[in-house]
Amino acid sequence: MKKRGRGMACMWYPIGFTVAANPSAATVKVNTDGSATLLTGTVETGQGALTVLGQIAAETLGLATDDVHVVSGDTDVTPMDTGAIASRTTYVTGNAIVRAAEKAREILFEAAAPLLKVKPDQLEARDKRIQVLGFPSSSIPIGQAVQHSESVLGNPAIGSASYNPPTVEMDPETGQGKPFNTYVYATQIADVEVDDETGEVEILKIVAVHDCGTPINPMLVEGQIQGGISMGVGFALQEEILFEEGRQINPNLTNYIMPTSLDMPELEVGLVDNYDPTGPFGAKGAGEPTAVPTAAAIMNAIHDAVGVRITALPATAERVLGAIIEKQEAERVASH
Amino acid sequence: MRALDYIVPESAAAAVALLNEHGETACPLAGGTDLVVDLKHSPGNIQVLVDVSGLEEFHGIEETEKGLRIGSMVTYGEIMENPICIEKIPEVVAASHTVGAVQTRNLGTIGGNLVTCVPSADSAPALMVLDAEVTVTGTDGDRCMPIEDFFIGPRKTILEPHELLADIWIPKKMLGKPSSFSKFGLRKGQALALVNVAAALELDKGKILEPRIALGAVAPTPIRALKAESHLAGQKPTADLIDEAAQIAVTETKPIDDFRASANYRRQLIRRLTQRVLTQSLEIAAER
Amino acid sequence: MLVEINVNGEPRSADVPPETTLLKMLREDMGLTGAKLGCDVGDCGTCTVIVDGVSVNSCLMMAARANGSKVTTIEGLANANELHPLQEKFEEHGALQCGFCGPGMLISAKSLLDKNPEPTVFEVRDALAGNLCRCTGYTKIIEAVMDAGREMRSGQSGA
Amino acid sequence: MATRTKDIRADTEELVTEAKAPSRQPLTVPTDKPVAYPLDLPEGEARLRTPAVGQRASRPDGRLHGLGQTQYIDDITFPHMLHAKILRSEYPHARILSIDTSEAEKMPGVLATLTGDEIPENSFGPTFQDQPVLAYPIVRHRGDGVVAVAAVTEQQATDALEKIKVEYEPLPHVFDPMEALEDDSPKVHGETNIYTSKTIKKGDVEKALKESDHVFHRQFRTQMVEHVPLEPHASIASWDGNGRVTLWTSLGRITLGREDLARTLAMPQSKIRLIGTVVGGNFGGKNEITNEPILALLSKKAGRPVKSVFTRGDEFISSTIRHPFTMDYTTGVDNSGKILARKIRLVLDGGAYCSWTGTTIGKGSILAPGPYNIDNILVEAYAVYTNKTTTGAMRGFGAPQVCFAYESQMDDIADALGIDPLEIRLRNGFSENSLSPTSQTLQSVALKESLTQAAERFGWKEWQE
Repeated sequence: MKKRGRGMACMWYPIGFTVAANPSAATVKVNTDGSATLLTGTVETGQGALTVLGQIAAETLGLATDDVHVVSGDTDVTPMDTGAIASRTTYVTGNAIVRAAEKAREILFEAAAPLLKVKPDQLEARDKRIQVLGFPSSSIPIGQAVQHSESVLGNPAIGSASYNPPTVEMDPETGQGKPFNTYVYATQIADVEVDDETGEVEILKIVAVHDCGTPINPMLVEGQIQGGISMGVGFALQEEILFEEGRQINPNLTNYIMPTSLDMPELEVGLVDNYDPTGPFGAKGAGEPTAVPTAAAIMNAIHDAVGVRITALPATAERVLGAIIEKQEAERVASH
Repeated sequence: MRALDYIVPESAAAAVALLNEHGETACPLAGGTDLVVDLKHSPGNIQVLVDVSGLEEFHGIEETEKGLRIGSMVTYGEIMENPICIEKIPEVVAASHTVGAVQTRNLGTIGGNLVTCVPSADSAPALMVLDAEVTVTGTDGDRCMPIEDFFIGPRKTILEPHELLADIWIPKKMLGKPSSFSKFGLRKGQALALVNVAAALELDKGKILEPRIALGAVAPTPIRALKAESHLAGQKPTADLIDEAAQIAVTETKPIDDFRASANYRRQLIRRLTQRVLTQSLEIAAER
Repeated sequence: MLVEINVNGEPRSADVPPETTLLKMLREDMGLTGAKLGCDVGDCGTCTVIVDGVSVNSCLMMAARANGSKVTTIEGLANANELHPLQEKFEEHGALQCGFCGPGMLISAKSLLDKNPEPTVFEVRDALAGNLCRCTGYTKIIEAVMDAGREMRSGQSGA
Repeated sequence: MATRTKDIRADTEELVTEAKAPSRQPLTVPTDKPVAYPLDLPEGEARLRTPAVGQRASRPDGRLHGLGQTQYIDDITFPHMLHAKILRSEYPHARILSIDTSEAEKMPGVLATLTGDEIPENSFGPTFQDQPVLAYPIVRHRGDGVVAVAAVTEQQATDALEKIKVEYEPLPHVFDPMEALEDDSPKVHGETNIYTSKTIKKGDVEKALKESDHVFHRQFRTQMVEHVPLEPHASIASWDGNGRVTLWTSLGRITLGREDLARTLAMPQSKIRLIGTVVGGNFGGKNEITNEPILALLSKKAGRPVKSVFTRGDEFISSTIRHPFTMDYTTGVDNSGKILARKIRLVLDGGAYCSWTGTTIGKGSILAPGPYNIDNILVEAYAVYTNKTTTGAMRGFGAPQVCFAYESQMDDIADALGIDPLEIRLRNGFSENSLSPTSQTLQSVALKESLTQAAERFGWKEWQE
């Protein structure tokens, strides 16, 4: 018979390396037509990092996403970056980009201030213009400011900067310290059906609500969450590298079982409204944490459905059925 | 992939002649979903591929006086879309649907699946409960046999090196017979069967008539559960009777312990799946 | 041996060793690198192309067997002026992340919509089960296919 | 090809046609004609809007993915490029006595071979440099590369591997991490298998456990998991006349990758260029060098560009995978379900080399008590070497493992005390300015918001009723 169950799990997860320095550097150049180029040493590994980083540069310069071209991943061209690891790109590289773009913007404010007859600190970059704070009608296009700065003042609009999250060494005896600058939080809830005759677990739905600070690009954050959950589903129910005398016996995609489109449930994703003042425009990160609570939520849902606690992953149908039978036996013994 | 020769014969007779000539070094190529993988990783002594996939003699699905003929080179995709198959042999269609994924079903042929003869072949149990027969063609002409007799062991059939599986016949009286197929794998998509089971039966005045149960992945070859069948024959169907039959079926199997599942777990699955296909077949029969 | 195919509407030919797979011929002899090699044994689906109207794993199909066939690869979906509705919707939904599964996924989706213009979500999942993706959880991919189906049915697009 | 074309065809002339639809007419369309592709399409509206932050902007690389135009490593070729394959260890733990590559070098198409003793600095690793580029003289798991071959075609390189003779002296091995902890277990490196440990200590856990109304104990275990990037690890190495080497690589962190390369090749960083292409899936598995130094050296020897793409098998056995954890959780609570103490022991199966274990044990230990206010904590974590596949960085660095344990136990506690799982989490969960297990004051904490929003979206309360 199929038994329904629901389970939740929440989690916390840090951004960046554990104490160790993990800096990023960035260079932002603004062109005379008001478009811009961002140089970053990170690599696009699928998350949409380059799109997010471009959006951060654009935001700082008052531009649209499409105005910023992102150049990445060439040690001859792009500045130092610790890389696509530890959910750090939006936060650490993003913070470096904000600082680099601010330097370029400062040059533009210096150039625009006399033209708009105000002081540089009375200016803002917005809607592709440099404008007087609170007086959008008093403004010039960004391209004009670049042009003026470059060809009249001889000062091209370019900025480079770096960022490393501040941490405090952990005490070697007690581990006390500040290993990370910030953390994200999340909850996932799973709705499952367990066949108590075969042990098969079908996940009907997973609701996932994550904190990533400000979502720089909500669509890409959703994509991270949905993908992380699929990795969590595999970890929970299917995936395991098996060994025989130190030799892997299933090193192929026929026998290493990972989720297909038929194995993934309906997903509902939500983002909490949060703002981290230490992140770029309040952002933290979203990559890894998405895969963290899924397995726990599913195991709690299995427990809710059939009353067994799975203590070793993956919860294959065989393992779940074994636990169900063990429980039935125990109950039988107890009732005698 | 190692160097090979590739020959496209014009006829079944030409293919047989080629196979005869090259003996063990030649191998007929059907869909290739198993063979091409083997050629990449364990080519053995194969030096010549004889591509029989396009031979007209081995294609087509027709209903005749004798029954339903499925050419050995018919793909799973073709079976799934064929109106005669959908109407007359729905559990073969259902079994076809569980093979690999769309891409493999479009390449893989029903004949290839039977000739590869892995114990978990999904089409085998579904065909066995319909008393399917196969025709084999070779240098000495054609021979015909019940499908059970075609399998010898894991990856081993009665085919001589010069022989080819030509077609599969389902007797007329078995067409449209109430039947059901069930497969249990380690996931929903692209699953290999831990156990697959098919059943077919009829109800005559409330009693079970000519029951058939066939199981895959539970023994060196796909098997019929004959004792379980005879336990059901002529009986009034009850839940207890079905469970008894399912438990008898378990005793007729020899499942293995491997990294996919233990023999013990496979036995539990055999019982549950057998119960389920029998129950479903009875429901279908009762509706008639 | 000489293999002649019509690929994306163009007659092409290549002289390849007989043991060449269709995938290898497309990628190495015809410069069509859209179809990928992800597992080389038909599990991952990154090599999916359409041969004579049906989707296949081109890593499992011998090039010689495709001789005389009509082949559609990912490079054949768009033209110089517009994207295929599936490509448009995949882009709009952010359906692909690392993108390696993309060409195979889109070809499988096209093959589905060609046969079944109004699929259910389950039918979409079933049609894509031979295309593994590790990035997306398939969610946005499925949404994009459903959306592209709607667009194609409403005839807003030329494809 | 000519050598093996026997007279099969002549013998069976009447019976065969060479192809289904032979057509020998010259083709009218040149075969190198490029396929049409869109050049000038409107951008998605969200890309054009300000402010940029918060927009559901489409990705420029997304369109290229959909068109099949993204160039991954395997889509890049160079004239005269060779292909490399790697022979891996036959033993989980052994000493290499001899390697004979002479037969392999005579094979058709083979232009270079490489063994570990030819690598200038044959070690790498983000924390400890305990991993060889090609193992020599000790192999420590079956995924260790021993000899690399570069040949004109992949098949020639594969065939050449079979001609290599390696003589091994098997050494005692250990596979089980708990066994590896024992003093008398075979040692993978040096004197002990415990190569890193971590302690997090706050308050007095033993006292608090004694004072608890209820104490829960359970052991949880997790398995080895592979990243399964759809694109296997791949790189190409090519030198120029100035002695500068360029590597196109699927590595996710090129700056530090260049440092590793400079070190292993004993070359200045200024002479090395790494180009990171679009990575076809990383998830932590492409965060350190694998075959890049091998290709650089093979390319130098052969004087031609060399490409290597891992087979799916290589991907499983030689790249890193997720650490299995064995986790003992003891938690004391009061009658209201408030957690008073949590004592945790973690044992990480590190496989044959350290890789990213330092980060994994760090994050795993810090996160292990869960996002809960707990005054008394003791976490003791050990990472041990075993003669199995190297475990390294994978999405979450130990967090999915410990979350499985701490959240399973939260439900055990809730169940035993008759408290709703949502309620027990809200009662104990972090809020703004909570103190972490390392006594860090936490800010921008949104745990409870995530719990309540998830519960609301799911209809949790309705289900509980």
